[in-house]
Amino acid sequence: MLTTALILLPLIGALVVAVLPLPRTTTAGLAFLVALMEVGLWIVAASRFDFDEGGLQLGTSREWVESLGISYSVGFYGFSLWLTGAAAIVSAAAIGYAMWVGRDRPRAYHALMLFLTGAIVATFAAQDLLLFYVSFEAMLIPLYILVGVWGGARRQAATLTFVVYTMAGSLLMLASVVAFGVTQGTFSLLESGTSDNVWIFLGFAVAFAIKAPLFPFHGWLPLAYREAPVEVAAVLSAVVSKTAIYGFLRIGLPKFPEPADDLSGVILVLAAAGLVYGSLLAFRAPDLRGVVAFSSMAQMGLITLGIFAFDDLGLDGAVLQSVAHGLISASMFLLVGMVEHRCGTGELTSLGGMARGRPVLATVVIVAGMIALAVPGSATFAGEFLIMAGVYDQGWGYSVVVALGIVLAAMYTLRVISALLHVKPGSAVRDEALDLRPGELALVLPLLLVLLVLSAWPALISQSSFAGSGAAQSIVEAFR
Amino acid sequence: MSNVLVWIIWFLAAGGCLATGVAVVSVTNPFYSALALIGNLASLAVLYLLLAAEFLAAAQVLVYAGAVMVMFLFVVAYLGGRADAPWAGGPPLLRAAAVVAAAALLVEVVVVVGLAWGDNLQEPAEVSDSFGSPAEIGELFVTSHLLAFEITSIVLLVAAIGGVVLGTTPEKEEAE
Amino acid sequence: MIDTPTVDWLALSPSVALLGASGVALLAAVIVPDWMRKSVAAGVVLIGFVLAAVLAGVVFDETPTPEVLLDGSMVRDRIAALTQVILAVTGAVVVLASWAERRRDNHGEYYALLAAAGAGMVFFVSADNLMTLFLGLEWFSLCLYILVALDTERATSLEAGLKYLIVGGFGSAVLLFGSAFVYGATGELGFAEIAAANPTDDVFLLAGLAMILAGLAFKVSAAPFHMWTPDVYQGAPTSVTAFMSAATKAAAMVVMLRVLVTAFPDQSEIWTIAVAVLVCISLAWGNLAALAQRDVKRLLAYSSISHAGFMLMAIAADSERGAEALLYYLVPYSAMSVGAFAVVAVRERELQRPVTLESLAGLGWERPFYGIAMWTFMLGMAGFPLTGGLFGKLFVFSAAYDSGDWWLVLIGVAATAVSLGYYLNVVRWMYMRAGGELRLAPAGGSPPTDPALGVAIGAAVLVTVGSFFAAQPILDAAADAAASLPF
Amino acid sequence: MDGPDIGWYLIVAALLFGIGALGVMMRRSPLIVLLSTEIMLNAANLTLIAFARQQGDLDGQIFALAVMAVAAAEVAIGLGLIVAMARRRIVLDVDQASALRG
Repeated sequence: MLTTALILLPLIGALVVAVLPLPRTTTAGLAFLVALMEVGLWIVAASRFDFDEGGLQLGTSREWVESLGISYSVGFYGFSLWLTGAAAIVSAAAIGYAMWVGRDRPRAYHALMLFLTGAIVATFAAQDLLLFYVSFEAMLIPLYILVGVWGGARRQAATLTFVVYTMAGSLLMLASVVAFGVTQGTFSLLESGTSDNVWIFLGFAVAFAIKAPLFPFHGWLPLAYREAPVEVAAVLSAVVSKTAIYGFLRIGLPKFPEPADDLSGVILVLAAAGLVYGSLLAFRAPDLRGVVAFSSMAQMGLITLGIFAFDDLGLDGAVLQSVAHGLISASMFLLVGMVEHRCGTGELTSLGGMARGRPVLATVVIVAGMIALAVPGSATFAGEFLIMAGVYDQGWGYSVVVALGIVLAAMYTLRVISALLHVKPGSAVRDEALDLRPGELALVLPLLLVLLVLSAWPALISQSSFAGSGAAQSIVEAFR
Repeated sequence: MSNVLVWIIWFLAAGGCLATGVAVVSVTNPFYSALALIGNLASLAVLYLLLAAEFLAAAQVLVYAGAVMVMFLFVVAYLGGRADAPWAGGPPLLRAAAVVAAAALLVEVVVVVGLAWGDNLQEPAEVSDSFGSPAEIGELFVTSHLLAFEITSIVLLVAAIGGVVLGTTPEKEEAE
Repeated sequence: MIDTPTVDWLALSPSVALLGASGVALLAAVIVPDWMRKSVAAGVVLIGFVLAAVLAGVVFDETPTPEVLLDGSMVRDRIAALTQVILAVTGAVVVLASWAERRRDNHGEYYALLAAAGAGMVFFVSADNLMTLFLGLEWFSLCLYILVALDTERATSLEAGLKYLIVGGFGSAVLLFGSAFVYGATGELGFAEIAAANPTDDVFLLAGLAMILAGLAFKVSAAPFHMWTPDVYQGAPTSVTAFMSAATKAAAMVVMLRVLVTAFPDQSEIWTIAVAVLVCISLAWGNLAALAQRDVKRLLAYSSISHAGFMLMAIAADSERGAEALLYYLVPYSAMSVGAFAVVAVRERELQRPVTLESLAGLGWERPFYGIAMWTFMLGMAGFPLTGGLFGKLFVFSAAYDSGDWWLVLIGVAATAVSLGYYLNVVRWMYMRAGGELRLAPAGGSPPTDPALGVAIGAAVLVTVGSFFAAQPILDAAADAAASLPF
Repeated sequence: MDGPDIGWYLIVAALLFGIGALGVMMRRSPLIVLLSTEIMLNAANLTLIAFARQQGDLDGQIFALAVMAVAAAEVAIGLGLIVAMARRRIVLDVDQASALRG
């Protein structure tokens, strides 16, 4: 029931926000309240969750379309609960940010944001292949409008490329869902067995690779991340991309052990290439959003390396890194938004010198930057280290690439920090551009605080994601 | 009736039927086209007679040549029987496609008939004298084909409504 | 002495109810004073459709096994009854949607013909021999020819009527010629008798099968027999287009399924391939041509061609599962298609001109309810979740995959991808272009309120979304219905 | 049976059907197109009656009779449309009849 409540709360909230003719600020406030309630509900769920026990918990299952073996079946594993938590927190921060900047047409906007949240949570909770597909697709409906209506100048091109890419993947996945479900006689992830059909696996893998996005399926990313409203970009890179990770962990590996193993070489190479390529692009990006966007792509490559390491360390690291990257990328995007709000641009050449007279902004940016570049002791460092160690067995070269990725991350993060805070004041930075307001701080600070807690205690996630399983083989088996 | 006589009648009827058919679709003036169709229908009626369908032959002459064609001629007269380009304009590709489609249809049908000839077209069933008589047809129409009969009347009723609705269309005012 | 046959009035009752309504509406056109003519006619026909739906439901309930009636003229079974329910409900919604249609005259005739067309379709799906099949087809087709041309003050309406009549006449002549061949090959007209006669590899039978298939393909507007569809859909009064796109297609699809399965089971290897070819052409042509359309009615016409492709995919599966999928598909499809045309009608009445994509600009913000409704229909047609469109596609794909046609699934997926191009384009115009940019303020101030149309669209949205959440009951009914065909 | 086999009748019917089909597809005047559809229907009728004779079964004749009535109905509506278009001063040309292009 708790899982269903987690899914339904934002959806009902969306309906209420859309229907009630409230004034602007009240509408936004109501949406923010619902988002906060979602976080609270998640905390309740986490407190009821027995992390030592492992396996599926808080599950509910009801028949939906019996004749085809489709059911409404939801529940959480350790790792999916953590991903859900990140989603709830990031959504709350994003909705809070939207409230703070006062988006136009607030009823539509906030209803869509809440709907998006509900769809994301449903994706993480889905234990039925069709339900997974439904929620995976449902995310696209609000995103299409959110980017297309509230986005930047080239929003239409952005939505078009975004939708073309993701739908191409989703439809391949639909073919795979049909093929898998019909051959298995059920769509339930709990009841179905494994398949050794490489083509069906490929359908899923491509869909996830596009959603993540992994190299070379990232064509939609630069435009979408640049043109989306900044808090939507935050949700996109922080949590929507993680649904692909969930897909790999819940469907890709457990249902297709053989094809996944056969193709792991290709995927690892692509992931490594994506890590390096994304980092380089981030280093060369001319604007703040570009840096965050491409670093996000690099991080997704890194996480994929962890998944396809096929061992404890890699998988634990992948989940930890997913959560940590979700939080850090959301805070970075929100900070970018706050800077853009002040200066009207995110071009690095016209920014600079913002540290002077703006101590809070400088501190927050530096803290976030430190976590992003994975200084030893941070949660991201723990995640990256686990992945690096985990992937070693697949070939030492991958570990080297991960290390290279860390170095590159340091380079592009430091470049941004110096371009933004130091150097001489940029042309777009006027004196009226004030320091962070308390309202803004209240949005970013919780994200950073959670990250600091995770930095101090990364085992909170890494030890509890796949409880009760020793090696990769047993993780794969645990889902059967 | 002697065999030869039947053949001669058949040849006349079939030839007339095809010739008038060609005339219907090829002459420029709709008036002559409609007249050709009357000839077509009449020769078809002869063929029906040869096939022991007396009632249908009668109906053909009455319904078609009598009612339908009169309707046609009225309309043609009303419209003034303007001449019309014999064959369609339009893109040559489309025209070629139409000819090819019609030719394919024809060839298919002729081949089918040819193929079937040897199998089962040689010996028609023996029929009694009352085969095709008004009485037998009438009886079937109120027993096993009652529904067909009813639907036919509904269809005619619908056509009547349609005629009224469309026929009462107001003339376009010159000012428009 | 002639034995009068016994008539099963219950089986005929949905048709009779609609015919009765049609007759009363026609009388109303003559007797009732001018000012209340429209309300009387519309009210009576609405009641007729609702009554027909209820009666069809009763027939469904009371007919666990098929019964052949009137010497094989028609059959009383669940697949017919279920389709009749869909048709009658569609008709009722169309009556609501056409309430505020601006028409100078002919209100009584309009509703009478609508009911008569409904009666024809309702009968058509229970036809059990080639003669009643042909007659049923002509019955509703003739009504539709007139309905299409009924806006006599618009040149396009008359032209569309004539075009439909000519192409429809051609199609039914082909169907008739095919029927004659099948009759020649077997000596039978009844579907079951044709199957029982089973002259193996008879060329007449195969030629007849091909021509019957082609004739029905005209009616379901499957490519390459679709050439009339865009023009007729565009030219017809919008509410008539809504009725045709939903009801004609549903009736003709079900009949095609019935004919192929009951009369030609031994030729299934041949006709499954033929139908699969129709699927491919319809999906390719419908979707690609839709991409190029600016006029929304034409766009929806091409979209309906591509949907015909999806439905035919269920027929090509030649299995009980396929039949279930087809019957399920019809439910959300009818709702979405009627709903989408109803929204077009709203805009048309506001602007007093044909609706192009440009004239949809800003609709989503100006009229939130209609905007969200259209959004739902477009997403549903594209097969997005939270609409029955997704399950429709899923079931069809499952049936095709189950029958080993995995390549059809891939073609269907590719077609869906292409279709997003135009469905999302509609959404884009509604939400992402401000109306002010194009200076298309509604003609004559604020638009008239139209509660009947609102109810119609609301019902369509409800069915579209409801068939997603409550898929199982519909699928159960579809399974019961499919069981009445001899697979 | 005296005279020609049923096959000969079928050949005539097939040729007639083809002629009618060609007329529908190639002609522009709606009147002539309408006449051509009549030819197609009559060809089908001839086939039905020929087969009825072949089978010694009256169903085919009944069918043909019903078709006659339907054809008459179709003609009535078609002519009604043509007259209505003429009254509205619409050019009578099925190919050019078109605001409906694009």
